[in-house]
Amino acid sequence: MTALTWIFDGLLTAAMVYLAWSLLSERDLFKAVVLFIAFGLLMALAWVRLRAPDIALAEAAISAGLSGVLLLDAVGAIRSPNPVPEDTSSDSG
Amino acid sequence: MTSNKSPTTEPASTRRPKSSSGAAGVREFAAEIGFARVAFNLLVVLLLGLLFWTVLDLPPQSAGLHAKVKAHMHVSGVASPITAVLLNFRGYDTLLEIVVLLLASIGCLILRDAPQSHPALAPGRPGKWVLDGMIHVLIPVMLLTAGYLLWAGDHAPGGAFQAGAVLAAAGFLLVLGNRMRFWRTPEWLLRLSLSFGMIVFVLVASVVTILTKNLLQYPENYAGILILLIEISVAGSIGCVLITLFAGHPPVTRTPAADQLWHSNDEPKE
Amino acid sequence: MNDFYLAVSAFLLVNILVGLVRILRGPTPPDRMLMAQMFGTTGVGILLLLSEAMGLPVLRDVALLFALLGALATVSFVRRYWPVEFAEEESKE
Amino acid sequence: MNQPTWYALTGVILFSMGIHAFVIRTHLVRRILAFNIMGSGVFLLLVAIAHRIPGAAPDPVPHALVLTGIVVSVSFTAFGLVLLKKIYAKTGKTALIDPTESTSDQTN
Repeated sequence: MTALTWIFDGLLTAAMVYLAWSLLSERDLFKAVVLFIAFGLLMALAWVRLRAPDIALAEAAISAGLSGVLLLDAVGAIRSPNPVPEDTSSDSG
Repeated sequence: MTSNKSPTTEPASTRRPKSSSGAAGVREFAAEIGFARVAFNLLVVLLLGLLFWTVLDLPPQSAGLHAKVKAHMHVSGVASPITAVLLNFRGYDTLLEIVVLLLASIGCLILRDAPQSHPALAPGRPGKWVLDGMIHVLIPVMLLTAGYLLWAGDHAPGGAFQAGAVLAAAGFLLVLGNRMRFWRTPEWLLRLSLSFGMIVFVLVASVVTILTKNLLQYPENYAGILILLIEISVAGSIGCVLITLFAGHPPVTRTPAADQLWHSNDEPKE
Repeated sequence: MNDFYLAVSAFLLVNILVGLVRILRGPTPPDRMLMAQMFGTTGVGILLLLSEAMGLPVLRDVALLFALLGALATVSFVRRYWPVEFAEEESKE
Repeated sequence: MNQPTWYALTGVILFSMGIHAFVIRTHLVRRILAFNIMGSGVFLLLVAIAHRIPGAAPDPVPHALVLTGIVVSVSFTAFGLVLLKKIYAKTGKTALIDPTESTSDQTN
């Protein structure tokens, strides 16, 4: 356990706690979601440091690929000012 | 924990002006719950202290189940201890997990109002060409990576979950690019693909239970091939479940202006 | 050599922390989204350095997943979040 | 104090922050985010205390449990967002209980 690993771990955990704190107290929903995507990346690094590459793989696929897409889609859906019922929105394709 | 800002401060980045009555209402509400909030903050700090103490008070060493897993690796049929735990030693966990995922997708499908109605198309105008290129390049690589992770799960980190997540990501990309007409999927195909993993898992479980008289105890010689069979079908089902959760419910909230804009010059190719 | 890799990855982590400023301040949503993208790219670098420093070759797979799926959140942003704003601006004119 | 303990304490802090926000916030997207942070804290704690065995390799059983937990939590995040979109489409609201909640996404 060298000083460098302590610096790395300290920086990583401090960044995780700070990111979680700011995303939970953030007023702008979009900002919170972007911070959550960044938090997922740091989580993957934390799994790597804990020597859990299986979980790091799952976390990488889920936080990079899935949860960002899902959350941005939902936030985009609920921010349009007037919702229209789905049966009126017919497509042309 | 206690330095949480009250909700009365206006956000700096707000675009739409809020009605004054709404802000006053928020202020009143905050005053009303002020005491409860302080008490709750104290409670959370207490919980934090308790958990800190618990973690620091843990014995520095504990035997764990590592030795047991290591001793039984030779009968598991795979070389990666985590895959062995997931699909052999604690196979029923994974079986129930598949059931839970299936329930989530069923919940999503129940919320469809009219399954026959046409899908609301996702907005297509911005970034059309770039997205087309991305789909052409990335989808084959993603499928290859999913296959690789499935194969690697036998002896290294990887496996059904990771492969399923990558498959789902490929599906998300297709949905975002209007290449996957989710609502055109025949109902029977949708149901089959969602439940395929569970069906295979339950079939294997029943057969080996009858043969060995033990729930999910694979015969030693066939364990590897059975686990591979389960992993492939479970990965596919996890991918389908996640795609259903993303695309099973059409984007319903769109402004008329946005509608007009999106349909003006971007008809998706069939 | 391991110390060197760790030092560089700690430096990249500091880079991520500096990039946080753009997420928190970034005047427009694309600024924030691009910063999340940069986090993913920096994360690939950190993972590759860590895979050498920690002697875990499997971390290259994690880096591969980040590189492969990192752009998905931005695609979702462009297709599902940004268009609403886009349309709002158009309808205001 | 060693490296896993350090991460375990981080997990505890994340869990506390998550449970705090989960109760305090009313906007459903914020609750889902808080729920995820809470889950991340729990997973971190579980994996970190799996390092206490003598020898090099960590205990694989908690790793497998956490892997299962992550997949379940992402699918329930997705399901929660589906419910949220449905609630918004039917009622125009983004919270369940707050009487002063407006449809704007800028509120608490």
